[in-house]
Amino acid sequence: MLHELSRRQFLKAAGAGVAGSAVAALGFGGAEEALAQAVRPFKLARTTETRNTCPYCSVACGVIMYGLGDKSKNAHPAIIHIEGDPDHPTNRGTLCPKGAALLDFVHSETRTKVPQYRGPGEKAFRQISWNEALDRIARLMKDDRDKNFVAKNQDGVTVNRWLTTGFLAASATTNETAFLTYKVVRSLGVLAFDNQARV
Amino acid sequence: MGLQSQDFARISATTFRPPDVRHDFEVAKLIDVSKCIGCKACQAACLEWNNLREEIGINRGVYDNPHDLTENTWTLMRFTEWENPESGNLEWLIRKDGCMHCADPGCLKACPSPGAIVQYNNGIVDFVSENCIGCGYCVKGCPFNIPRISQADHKAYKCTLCSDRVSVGQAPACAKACPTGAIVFGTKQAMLDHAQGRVTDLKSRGFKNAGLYDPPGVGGTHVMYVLHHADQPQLYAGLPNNPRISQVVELWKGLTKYAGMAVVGFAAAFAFVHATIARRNDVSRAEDREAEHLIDEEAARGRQT
Amino acid sequence: MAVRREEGRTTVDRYPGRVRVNHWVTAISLILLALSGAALFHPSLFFLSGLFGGGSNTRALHPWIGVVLLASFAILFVQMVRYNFWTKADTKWMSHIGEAMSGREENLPEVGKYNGAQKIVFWLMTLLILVLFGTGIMIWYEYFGASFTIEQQRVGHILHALAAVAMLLVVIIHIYAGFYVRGTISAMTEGKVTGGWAFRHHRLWLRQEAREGVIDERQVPPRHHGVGPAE
Amino acid sequence: MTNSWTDIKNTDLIIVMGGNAAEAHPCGFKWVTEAKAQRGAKLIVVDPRFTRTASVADFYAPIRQGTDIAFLLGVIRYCIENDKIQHDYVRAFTNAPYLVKEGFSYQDGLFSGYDEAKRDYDRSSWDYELGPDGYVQVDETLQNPRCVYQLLKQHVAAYTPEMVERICGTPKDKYLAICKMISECSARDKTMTSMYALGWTQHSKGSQNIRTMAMVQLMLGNIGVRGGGMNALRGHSNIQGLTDIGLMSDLIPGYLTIPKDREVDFTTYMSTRGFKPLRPNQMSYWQNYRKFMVSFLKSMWGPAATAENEFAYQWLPKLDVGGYDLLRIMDLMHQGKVNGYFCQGFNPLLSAPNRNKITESLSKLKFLVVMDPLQTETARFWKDEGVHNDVKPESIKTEVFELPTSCFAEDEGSLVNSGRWLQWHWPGQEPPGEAKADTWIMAQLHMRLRELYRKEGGAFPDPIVNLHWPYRDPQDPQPDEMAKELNGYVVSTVTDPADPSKVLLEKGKQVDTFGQLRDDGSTACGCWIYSGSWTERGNMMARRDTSDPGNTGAYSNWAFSWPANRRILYNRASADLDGKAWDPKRKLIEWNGTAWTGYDVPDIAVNAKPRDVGPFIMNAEGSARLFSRGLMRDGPFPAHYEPFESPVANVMAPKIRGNPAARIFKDDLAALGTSDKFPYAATSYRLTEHFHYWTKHVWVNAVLQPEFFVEISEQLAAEKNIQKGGWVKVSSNRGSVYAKAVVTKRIKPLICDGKTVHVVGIPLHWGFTGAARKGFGPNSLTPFVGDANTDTPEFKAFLVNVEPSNGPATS
Repeated sequence: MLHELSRRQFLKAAGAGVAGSAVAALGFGGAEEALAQAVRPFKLARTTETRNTCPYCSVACGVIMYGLGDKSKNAHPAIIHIEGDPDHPTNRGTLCPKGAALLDFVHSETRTKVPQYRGPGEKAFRQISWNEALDRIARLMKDDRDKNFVAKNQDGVTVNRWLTTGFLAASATTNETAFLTYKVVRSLGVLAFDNQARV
Repeated sequence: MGLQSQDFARISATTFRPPDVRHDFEVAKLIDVSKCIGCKACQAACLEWNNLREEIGINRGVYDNPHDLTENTWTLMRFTEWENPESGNLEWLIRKDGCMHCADPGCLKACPSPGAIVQYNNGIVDFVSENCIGCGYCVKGCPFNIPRISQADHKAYKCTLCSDRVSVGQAPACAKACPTGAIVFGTKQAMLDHAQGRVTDLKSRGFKNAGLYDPPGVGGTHVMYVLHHADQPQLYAGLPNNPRISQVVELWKGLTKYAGMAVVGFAAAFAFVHATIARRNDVSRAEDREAEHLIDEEAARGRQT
Repeated sequence: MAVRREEGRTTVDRYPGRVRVNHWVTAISLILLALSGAALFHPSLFFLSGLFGGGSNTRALHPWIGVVLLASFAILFVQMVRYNFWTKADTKWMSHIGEAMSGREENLPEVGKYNGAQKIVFWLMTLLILVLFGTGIMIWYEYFGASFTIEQQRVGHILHALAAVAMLLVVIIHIYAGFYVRGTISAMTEGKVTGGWAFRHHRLWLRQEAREGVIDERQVPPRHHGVGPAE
Repeated sequence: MTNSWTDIKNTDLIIVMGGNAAEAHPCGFKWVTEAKAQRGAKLIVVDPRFTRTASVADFYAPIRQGTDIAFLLGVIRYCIENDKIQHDYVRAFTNAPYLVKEGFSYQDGLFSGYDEAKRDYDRSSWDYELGPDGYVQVDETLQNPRCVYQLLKQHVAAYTPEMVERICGTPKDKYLAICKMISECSARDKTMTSMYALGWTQHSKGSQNIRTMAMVQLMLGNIGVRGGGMNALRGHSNIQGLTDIGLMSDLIPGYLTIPKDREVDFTTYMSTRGFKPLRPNQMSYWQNYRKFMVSFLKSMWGPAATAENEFAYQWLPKLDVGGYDLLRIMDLMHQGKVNGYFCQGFNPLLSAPNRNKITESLSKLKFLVVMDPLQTETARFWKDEGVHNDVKPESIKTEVFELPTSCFAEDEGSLVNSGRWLQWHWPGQEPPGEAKADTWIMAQLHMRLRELYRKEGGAFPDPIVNLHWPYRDPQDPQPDEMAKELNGYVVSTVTDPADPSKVLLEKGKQVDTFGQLRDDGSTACGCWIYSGSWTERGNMMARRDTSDPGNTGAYSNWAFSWPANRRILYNRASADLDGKAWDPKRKLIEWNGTAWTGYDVPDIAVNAKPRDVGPFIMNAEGSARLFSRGLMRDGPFPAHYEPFESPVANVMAPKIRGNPAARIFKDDLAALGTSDKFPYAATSYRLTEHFHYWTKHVWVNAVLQPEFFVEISEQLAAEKNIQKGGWVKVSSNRGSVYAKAVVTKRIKPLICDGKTVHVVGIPLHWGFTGAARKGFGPNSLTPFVGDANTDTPEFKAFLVNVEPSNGPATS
């Protein structure tokens, strides 16, 4: 119907009723393509929505992450778009320039993807396995702790502290991560413990 | 999903106007410059939503980045530091630049390719890449210097007012993102009403020339500004005072087009008529013979000299 | 260049091959430019872009054809300019243009290689091609979009359009004249015209050519003396 | 924040000072524009630069960085002079009427008890006059010369508008206009809110900056009310949470504190922490300290924590110094006293002051472990990046591990925003490559260490091998498990002593509130202030009810707000002495004759009679402190001190450099610069296009602000012949950087004490990894000195020199 309409209209305008078929053969076809193709399809149809919180500042805006796949077994999810959560009382769907670009954080080319190791004096990182890394770190920690642990101070008071290894905690990890970190770090007697609150 | 011609108010380079039977709500985006903090969330949201990525530039001693609109940057914050001579205060005027979606779009008027530029009944002016031939006429048609031609695919690009989002009932990405609500989106009427409230508030805060920017020269726009100094729009990084489609373009796309066709047609017709009525201009036997004589004479003369 | 006596007819050389080639290159370019230009000029003619493989190709090709035109016409110009300087006779001839157009040339002054009207066409084409090329550059967005202000480009567009229309008129006159004046076309196809044609339309020129000498190409020459190769 | 982001819409006046809310917190700043639109509120911005916040302000005034205390003490003076204080509030809810001990004094910029050698005070004289009944003596008339009010009046007398202009460079007329606007908020039906951030904390007297504004707010009666409060805009998404959970040298979750050496046993430890009311029948959370502490120890060591072993009190390390904060640990590292270091999502090479010192320090480590979703500079501190990281890898012996972690989009759990809301989030995809959650990494380390100590033994294995590890999969604990631990649960059934058949708390159940916690080991709780976040009713942090009765902006059923889902702290103070709202239009809670009712959870007992209990129940006084007793290291009242690096001398006490009680290490004192060599007053800050050192890894943000720059005034540019967009070299006594020059009208030279002071703005955000152009951070220049109370580095006021340059390539 649409096809007919525009074609007829055009031919009238071109004032060449008979030549119509020839004209078509010559490749005319603008108008109806315009009608058919005008609007870019809405890219979020049927993506999976996941609620999250912006990891940047402490306004903690609600975001919705739109992911490929419908969570079916064989569909590997990947986030294709992130937008403000309109239900969130604080941001009400809005986002700042950082939040609006979160997608590029998630898929940043300079994200860490494999454990890497750099030995004394070496000029570059090299990939190592998780087990190598963790075994080595645990060994370094234990050796240092066993060597430098202070059970009692000079007055003979039990102080149970380990000062030669320190731990800087994150500013964007979850409370749950933070608590597990706290347990593990404090159980070792670490006092050189700090977070990013000040900077 | 195809649209029907009833969904269009205008289609470029077609000699018919679509039947004006459907009446969608006219939509509009209102940019309240007095609320804008220039955070560029709109720029980020635009790049992200439209899957565009601009190249990473350099700092040129200003906050404007990128430095101009491009085929990938469809909206841009333009920063102006202005010392108000009356109050003596510094004012940082920050304007979100981009397509104004004119009611009477110069780009569409200038476009030679059928259906490359369309205006939907809701007022959005959209570029349709598959019909765009990359001639750059729209650039000359636009009173706001908005369209940009990609050197990669030779197509024209600009803000679509997120026609894809609007078509499913969502606000444009920039409007949704705007943290301070400086960008709002709705029906044109709702935006006009909202603007009135803002202007009143601004006047109460001492901006006696606060007002709405909805230039009549282009039949009004579907992207409007609230300005604290509506009497001097050019303060805001050269926002045109009274924009209208260039006279030259009007002439080129108006009179010239039709006159040209007429003149050429007339010439052809004249030739045809002349051919039928004028006496044949042919060489007669007599002239052939006279020619022979003349040749002999002249040849002879040639030999004597 | 020479007058030739052939079996049953006499001909006069008018255009050598190299000129004819240039002419036709120019002519074809002009036609292609007219078609592609028209496609971009008016929506109802946009379908012509189909001839060039669609709008984008039309947009891309049109300016390049223009370059070809300029080149070929430039050569043509060099080849023809010396016959196209204006003379008193031309003015006189032009004053009788009406008779010429109604086919009565008895009272017209004898004409050299070109008559006034032809010279005017020549100079008009030269002028218009220059204008078209100049404005064409201004609106060749792909390469010169950045070199001119938008306002300049707008002016460029309208001048280009006007010049194009004018050019079309000149071309129409030129072509029509070629058909209306019988025996003309052969000048650009075979390169020669009949003696009668030359006598009727360009007598002065015929005289000059004849003085140069006459080549007899007939098998059996007549007893008539005084025929020899032109020196 | 004492209030919440959404509460800002209830205010009449917003003052943004010591922060730049519009740029650093745009979506929170939305509520400022709401207040302007809905209530016709006004916005004041006081900042050395005309920021993007200033661009939408109703009133802007410049100030020299590091002089905020003088500015605000002047405001207090103005309010007292013009009788613009909320008398009832001040008399009833603050310690204004309390008498101060004889012996307390202040002169020449020093309070009584200063010891120059120790750079510290003997604070014994900074206290109240106690009566025979052990309670503070008060003078309700505020006339007694020894009462806090009179002492304060005397203390602020020197800060006249003329003096403020001399110190701050703020033009007198602008200053008085601001004083007037602020003072009008002393009316019962007018409130002001203060929004501040690191612009106040990153000074050698950061805590006092904030205290001073808190005092202003108390004088105006703006704490505890809707649209009022002291609102700290925390810089990171969960820095509030990490502080709550005590990931700091001296903290235990819920703001309990790590024992000191002198606290040899649990009893001694408790003796100084139990609550001793200073006013009759005052109540406080701290009455329950022992319950919180024991429950915490139970969550740490479970069954191994018993009454017999003091609930494993001795397994906690004890502090021999104030604390091992970032600066101290870096200094120890620099001395070669630290061997191992972990950075979990933290980039100290760019975040800690005096980068050269940080590089040297890290180079002395045996091993460095970096866990981060992004490739940080810290993990590459050994890498030769030319001018951007000029080191010799071969000479750096440190072993470095870079462990890839998941980011927000891939992990599950809760974050605490500035308004103390705990909000739960869910993962949307798998981590890229081999990246793992931090919880998995920490568990793996613990598992390995526990195994090693079980096998080999070693130094004091008990706290490690006995660490309570009740997780479904010990190798990979899940967020819901830790969340439940944090909330607290019943270890052993508790019955009513009166009637043992009546079960009060059933074994294994989640507690509903910290009120249920016990000090006998029958409950465990990771962080008492989070009690109520995951109860038997489920995960309260995941609630998404957007209803807001009374349109107060409280959103009480959205997520969970600590403590006890309270949205506005000290909300008792929103009502007058008899429990009626100061401003009926802004009712929060009210006394209905038998109980407190309203839109928020009262912070005093629901049935505590109005005149009986003071609103500020975190304090032993029950009232707010205009005079902070011995609780601040650098004085019970704030006083103006210049930054350690200042273009002008302290006009009030010329002999004093910086904050006399601020800690500064010997070499760092030597590394300070002076205004003859480094004449310009520099400050550092964030830009709205970027977040800290993360978004330079984000393509879009790199596009929006691609390259490192500094901002200077047109006057300075002309003086030094610096071109807009040209290269400059900025140097301090500790290092130098190359930057593009943004020459702007938004920075104007200030006249301080008759001297022209040029301000140089230095944004952070650039480094040598990521998508943005390589650049530098201000920490290459900043001094290694911290705030007297929190050791927050002085990033906001230091001295530099600026010279035109050809840029890093050719220089």
